[in-house]
Amino acid sequence: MDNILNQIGIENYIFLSVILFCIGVFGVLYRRNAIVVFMSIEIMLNAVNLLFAAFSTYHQDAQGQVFVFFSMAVAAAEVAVGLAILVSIFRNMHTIDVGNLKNLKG
Amino acid sequence: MNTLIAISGLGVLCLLFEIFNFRKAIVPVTIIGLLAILGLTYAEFNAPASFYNNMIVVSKFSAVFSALFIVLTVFLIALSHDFYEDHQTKISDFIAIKIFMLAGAVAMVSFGNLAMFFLGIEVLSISLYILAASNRLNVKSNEAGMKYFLMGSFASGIILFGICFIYGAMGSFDVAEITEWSRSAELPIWFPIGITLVTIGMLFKIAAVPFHFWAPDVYEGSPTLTTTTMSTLVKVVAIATLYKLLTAMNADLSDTYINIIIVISIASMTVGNIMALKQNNVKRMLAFSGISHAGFMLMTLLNISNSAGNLLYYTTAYSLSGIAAFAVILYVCKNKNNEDIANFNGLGKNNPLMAAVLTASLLSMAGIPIFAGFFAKMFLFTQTIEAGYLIVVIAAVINSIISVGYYFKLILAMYNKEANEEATKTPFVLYAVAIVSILLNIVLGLFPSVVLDLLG
Amino acid sequence: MNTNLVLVLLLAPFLGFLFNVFLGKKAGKNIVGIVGTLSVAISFAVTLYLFASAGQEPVVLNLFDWISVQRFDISFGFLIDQLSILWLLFVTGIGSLIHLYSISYMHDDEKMHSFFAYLNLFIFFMITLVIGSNLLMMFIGWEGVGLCSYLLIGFWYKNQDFNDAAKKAFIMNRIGDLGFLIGIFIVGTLFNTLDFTTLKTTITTATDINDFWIAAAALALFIGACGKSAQIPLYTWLPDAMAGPTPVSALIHAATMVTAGIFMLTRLNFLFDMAPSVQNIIAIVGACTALVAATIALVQNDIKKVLAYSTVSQLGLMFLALGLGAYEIAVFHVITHAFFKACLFLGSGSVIHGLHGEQDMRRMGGLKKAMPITFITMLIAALAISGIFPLAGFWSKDEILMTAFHKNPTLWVIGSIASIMTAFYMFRLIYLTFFNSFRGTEEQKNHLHESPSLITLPLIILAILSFFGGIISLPGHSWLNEYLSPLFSKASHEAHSLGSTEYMLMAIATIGAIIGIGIAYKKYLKDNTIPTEDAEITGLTKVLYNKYYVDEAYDVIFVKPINVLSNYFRDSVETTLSALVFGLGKVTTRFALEGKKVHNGSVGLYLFAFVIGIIAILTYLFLQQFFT
Amino acid sequence: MDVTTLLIILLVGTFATYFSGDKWAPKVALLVGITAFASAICLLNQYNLGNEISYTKLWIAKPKIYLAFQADGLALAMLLLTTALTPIIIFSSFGNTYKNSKAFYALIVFMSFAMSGTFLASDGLLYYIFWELALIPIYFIALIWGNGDAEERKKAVVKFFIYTLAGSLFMLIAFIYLQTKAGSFLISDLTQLKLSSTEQFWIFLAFFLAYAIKIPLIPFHTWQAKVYQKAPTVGTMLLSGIMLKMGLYSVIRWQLPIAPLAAKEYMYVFIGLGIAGVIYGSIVALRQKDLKKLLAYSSLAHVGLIAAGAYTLTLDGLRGAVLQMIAHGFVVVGLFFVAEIIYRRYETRKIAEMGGIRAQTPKFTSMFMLLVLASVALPSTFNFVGEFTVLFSLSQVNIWFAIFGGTTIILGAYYMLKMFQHVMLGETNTKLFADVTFNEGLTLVIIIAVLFFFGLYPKPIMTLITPSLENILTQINRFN
Repeated sequence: MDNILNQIGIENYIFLSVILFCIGVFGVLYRRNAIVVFMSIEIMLNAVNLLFAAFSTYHQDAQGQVFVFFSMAVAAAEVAVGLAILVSIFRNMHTIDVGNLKNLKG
Repeated sequence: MNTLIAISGLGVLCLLFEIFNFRKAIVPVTIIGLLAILGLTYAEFNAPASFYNNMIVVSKFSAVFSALFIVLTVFLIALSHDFYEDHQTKISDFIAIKIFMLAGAVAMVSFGNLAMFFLGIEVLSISLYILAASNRLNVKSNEAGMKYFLMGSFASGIILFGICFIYGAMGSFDVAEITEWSRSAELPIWFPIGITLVTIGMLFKIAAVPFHFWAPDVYEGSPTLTTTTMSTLVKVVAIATLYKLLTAMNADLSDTYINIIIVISIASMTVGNIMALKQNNVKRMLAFSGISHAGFMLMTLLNISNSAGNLLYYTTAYSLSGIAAFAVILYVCKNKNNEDIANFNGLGKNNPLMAAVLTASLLSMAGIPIFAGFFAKMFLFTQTIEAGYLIVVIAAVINSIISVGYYFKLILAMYNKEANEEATKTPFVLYAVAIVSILLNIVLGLFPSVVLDLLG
Repeated sequence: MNTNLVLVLLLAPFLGFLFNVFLGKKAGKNIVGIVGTLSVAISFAVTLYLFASAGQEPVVLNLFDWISVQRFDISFGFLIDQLSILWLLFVTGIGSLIHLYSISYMHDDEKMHSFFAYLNLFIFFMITLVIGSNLLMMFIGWEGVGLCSYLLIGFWYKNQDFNDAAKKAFIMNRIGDLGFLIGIFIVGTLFNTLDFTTLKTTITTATDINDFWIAAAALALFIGACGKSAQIPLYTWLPDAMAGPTPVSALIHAATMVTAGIFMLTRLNFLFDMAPSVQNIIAIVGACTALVAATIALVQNDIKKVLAYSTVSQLGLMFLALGLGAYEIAVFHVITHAFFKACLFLGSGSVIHGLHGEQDMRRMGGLKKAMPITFITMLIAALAISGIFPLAGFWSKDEILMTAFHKNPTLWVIGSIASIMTAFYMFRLIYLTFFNSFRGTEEQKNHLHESPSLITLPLIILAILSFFGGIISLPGHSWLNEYLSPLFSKASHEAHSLGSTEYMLMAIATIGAIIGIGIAYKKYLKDNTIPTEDAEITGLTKVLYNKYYVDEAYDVIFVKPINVLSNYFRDSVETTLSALVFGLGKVTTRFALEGKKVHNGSVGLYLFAFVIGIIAILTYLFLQQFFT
Repeated sequence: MDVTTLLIILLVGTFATYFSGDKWAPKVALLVGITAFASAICLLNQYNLGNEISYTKLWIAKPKIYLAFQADGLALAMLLLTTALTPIIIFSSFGNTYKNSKAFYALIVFMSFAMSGTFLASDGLLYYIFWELALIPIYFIALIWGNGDAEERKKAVVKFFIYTLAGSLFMLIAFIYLQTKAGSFLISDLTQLKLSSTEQFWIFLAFFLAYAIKIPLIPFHTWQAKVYQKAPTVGTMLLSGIMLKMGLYSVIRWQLPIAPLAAKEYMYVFIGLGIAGVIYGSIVALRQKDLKKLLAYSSLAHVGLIAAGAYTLTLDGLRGAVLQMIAHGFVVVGLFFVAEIIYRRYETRKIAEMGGIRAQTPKFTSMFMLLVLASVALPSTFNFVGEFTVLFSLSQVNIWFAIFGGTTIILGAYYMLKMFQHVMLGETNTKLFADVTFNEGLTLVIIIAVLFFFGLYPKPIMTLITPSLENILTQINRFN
């Protein structure tokens, strides 16, 4: 069956998502604003989701796409918790700068 | 399977209790429930099976470890009674979360499908994020939660990526199929990458060097009970899962893998022990000691085909002594704002029994006979030498020598320093948990075969 | 003869010891004295009986197996033969006399009971030494007497100098004892036995004997003898040992213990005959000791020191005889020396007693009127030791010199010089002590008196003995030689037929002695010169007076270095070693401190490390993929 | 009677002591000690009747670990030493009062339990477990009831613990390695092994590390003096009297038979080390200011000689070593007790602050003197028997060893007499010194009696140990 995948080729999908993932990683590494970090993590996850979709088409198999739903749900839950924590941090420290989290060290 | 369902049900029940205002009854009921579930696991132990087209696969391995998790949870729940006594309103939530976490843990060791594995790990982690940050008004707790969350979700990303690659290589999430194919065909390069990424994710969870940085901070910042959970239950879950994962994915690890594991294991021991030497905060110290123990546990992977029993024994010994130690720490650091070693001064006089328990558990961690910790190490060394990795054993031995240094710092504080205030009365539960767990530990030491033979 | 008899002989003094230790204080001084003396007297009686009844054949009594080593068992046994009986005779005999003497001499000391206890113990160990049936039994006695001498030298323990002297004696003896032990080891290894009788047969019959090891054994044993019998280089303890009460000096440090070395060599004569090289060494050492000690004795002013050095030099003569293989002559001199030297010491003791503890001859003089008996007896003894015809000393010393002349003229010369000096310093002593006017304090002068009979009686007996003692071995027909002949492997060299040379030698010796006495007479009686005070002593005299500075030398060569080393070890090495161990700990903690800086709490860094980890692992994977 | 009975008695005794409360603990402990001694005598009796005294039962299936105890002559000798000294040591402490004494005495009894186990165990791992167990009580005894500044004491004790533990962990590795070869830890299997000489070398070294630290041999002795000084005298007695014999015993029982090739090849090195220890220890002892430290170094010297004897691999050497172990065990306990007696009266261990005691205490003086004489190995004391045999065996190997080792009789006399002179003699001390009490006297008399009896009649012990030592020798020589 000739779908868009054959024309582009799976490798490109992989490269794309790897690149996206790396962007996400770098975001996490270099941004200090918590919100932005969250977003970067989301980018990482979504990169993976994209790849899942691609693979599932490649394999002609629905599991991958199902898995994407799982991961999206999980990610949502995660972020919910994360934001909650962030709120309490903001209440206590009046900042959302990850760089300021240095009470625990040594 | 029933175990998993029952546990989740129990979790829901806890939440309902709050609504119907049975707050008082919640702890005992949960414990009873868990004990009942323990019975279920015993039933499953004898009847391996798989459910929902291999989403869940119950094996001896999974059953035994689930049992261990449940036991640990029982202790944790018992401890939580007076830990949360000053904010009773939330107790049901906390307990429910713990139960759900347990569910996640069970899912992790009895997964038959990577989806289940991923869900389990996430359930566990998310509950932990909450628990870590549960002390809302305490900055440290917040920070701990935040750090754990950031790094944890990062790790989840990595794991997910790994799973994705595996899927890409195999076109399936079913572990059984993957195992089959991984043996047979010429594999695409993605497969090992996938495995590696997943492994790394798990290494993060068991806090192995260099993915360990979160551990000390989070351990220190979180409420003590959460720290207890992390250092006992979670570590055990993670290493068990990793073990199961690797056995499932490619039973005989390639030398490349072995080398990586050797390096990481030695590194974890060394870093953990050396860093622990100069810690003043007991929780932080135990965090590092936990890292070094993670290194020890990793040694089981070197002889993966027949070290399940040893892994079980080691984890049991380690977590039991951990529970005992933390029970004492909970008692000592109750209504103190920090957990510095100074708090333990003169415990030997104020409360000899608790001091004795803590001493025993520390000796067990240090691997002094007759405590289970010693035999755990001994068996570990034996099978590692049999597998022919003498170097690792020597490194391990040198590490155990270093470790004595900081374990005894605590003992010295208890016996060699003068107390700085009067003894406070100990709640019965703490006594019970501490003593029971340490007794179990000693019994394990005297009759190792009991546990060892479960997974021959 | 039966076992019990020997046990009585052995245990009588021991029981005396026990009595004095446990009941002495309560029993009171007289009882203590009587019991102490009796217990020795009993042994003496038994000895006399043995002497009378004993046959030619040596008797061996094995009580039980003591120590076993792989090669042989060492039995706890006794050997009674001519030699041991002979030694027993004068040990117990003179022992009893000196006990008797001590009753009065020590009467004013509040620790009289322990004094007698120690003396008895000494006799006990001395007997063990003499009748031990093997080297190790002998060693028990050997160390035992050393112990007693330690206890008795340090008897007045409140004075740390005395204690030092005691310690010095014990340790110097120990040096010898190590030699003895080594000797025992070699002998045991060579012949698989330490038993005297067996040894004798083995050695005399053995065909293939490793000369080197025999010599080594002999030398080692001789070192042991040097320690006990105060020969060069281990003699310095004996003069210091004079710190002990005078009876002790008489009994232990003149008559009996110090002759143990000669006893041992005589016992093992068959061994030493196998090692002529060692015999030469012995002879030379003996001669040198005789001379050196004599020279030192020339200028000493402490009456006991003079006697001490004369003892050393006499012992030297005995070793000279041993070295020349003339064992029976050595034994002969041992006996005569025991008589007159004991007499001299007891006499000096009587003098000191009379002067209430004064030992410096410069504070004496003119005592011959005050204490006539003491004077007479000491005079006889002095004549005897100087070798004046026909006293005991003449015969024994003369025999030695004759043998020396026949074997090796140079040694003869040395010996003769030594004996001339002997004559000189002995009479120097006599003149300074008894002649001219009294030089002590008025207070002492008024209390001058002859000592009580308990003191004088032994003196008289000993004086008689030292007068007639010579008859037991006259040239021509020597009873002693016949009596001892069964002991010796080589046919004992017969007493010199009295030829012209012999007479000439005797003449020379006598003349020499007379010359010595003459000089003393001229210097100290006619010119009445009094030795100068320590401060003004100068030149050669000073060197001699300070004993050639040997003690100082030893101090610098041995004692100081060891102590310096000890300090060094204690302060430097020990600390360094423990620092090394601690160092390991220090290093690790250093790492820990560095590590704490790394865990600086910044999430960014943590994640960075995380990522680095991932990358590292992945790259490693890839490399493996490609290169394999 | 079974070999385990004795261990059970001691173990139960530990708890009995603890729960009998502070007031009764000492007496109970003493009772337990005496009972243990009695049962040891029973064992001895059975052994002499020719019964095999052993107990074997599978404990852990994989890896095979047995609960295996075996009492041959050698083990019995050491067992008797332990069980005889324990009551003596407990009794000697009656003059003092310890806070929380129930724990104190319980620990003592427990330690004697662990040490007896070490001597009896015939399964490598069991032996190792007891070996480690013995470490815990002494650690706490020294830490909690020790004397001197707490910080320094802590430093010394922790160093001691970690140091010894470090050594023994390498021994553990060696054992595990052997087990992977032999399939069990039983000594009977381990001594069957035909290991290559390189394997033997490494195993020998691993063992050596453990033992050299425990015994201690130079240069691994740095923990000793300080711990002896800081520990309460009872602890010091346990350490010097029994515990360091564990190391020497293990050399004879485990190290030599398991790795004889290495032992043969490097014999001279290890003998040399031992003898170096003799000389070094004696010389350091000369200038010690602290009585207990001086005794510590003296025992360093003595054990050096014992070790040298053991490494000669001759019957005489082994026999002498064992005899000397027992003799030294008694004499050193006696001497430390003397130090304690002085401390009770003068509250000092500084030799400089003593002196002039003799005039006031005839009994004490003579007992002390006798102990000093025993420790300088005067003939007719037990120590002489041991020392003579050891030195003789050394002379068999090489006469120079005997000569250098023999310097102990000179240097030993030097420092001991010097010590005695400065502690006891001299002008009468202004401070009053009461003569020994009945208890103290009894303790010392017992010790002295033992020393002199066996000094004159060592045959019983010799006949007891010789057969088992001959066995060990055959195992050692199985390679040629």
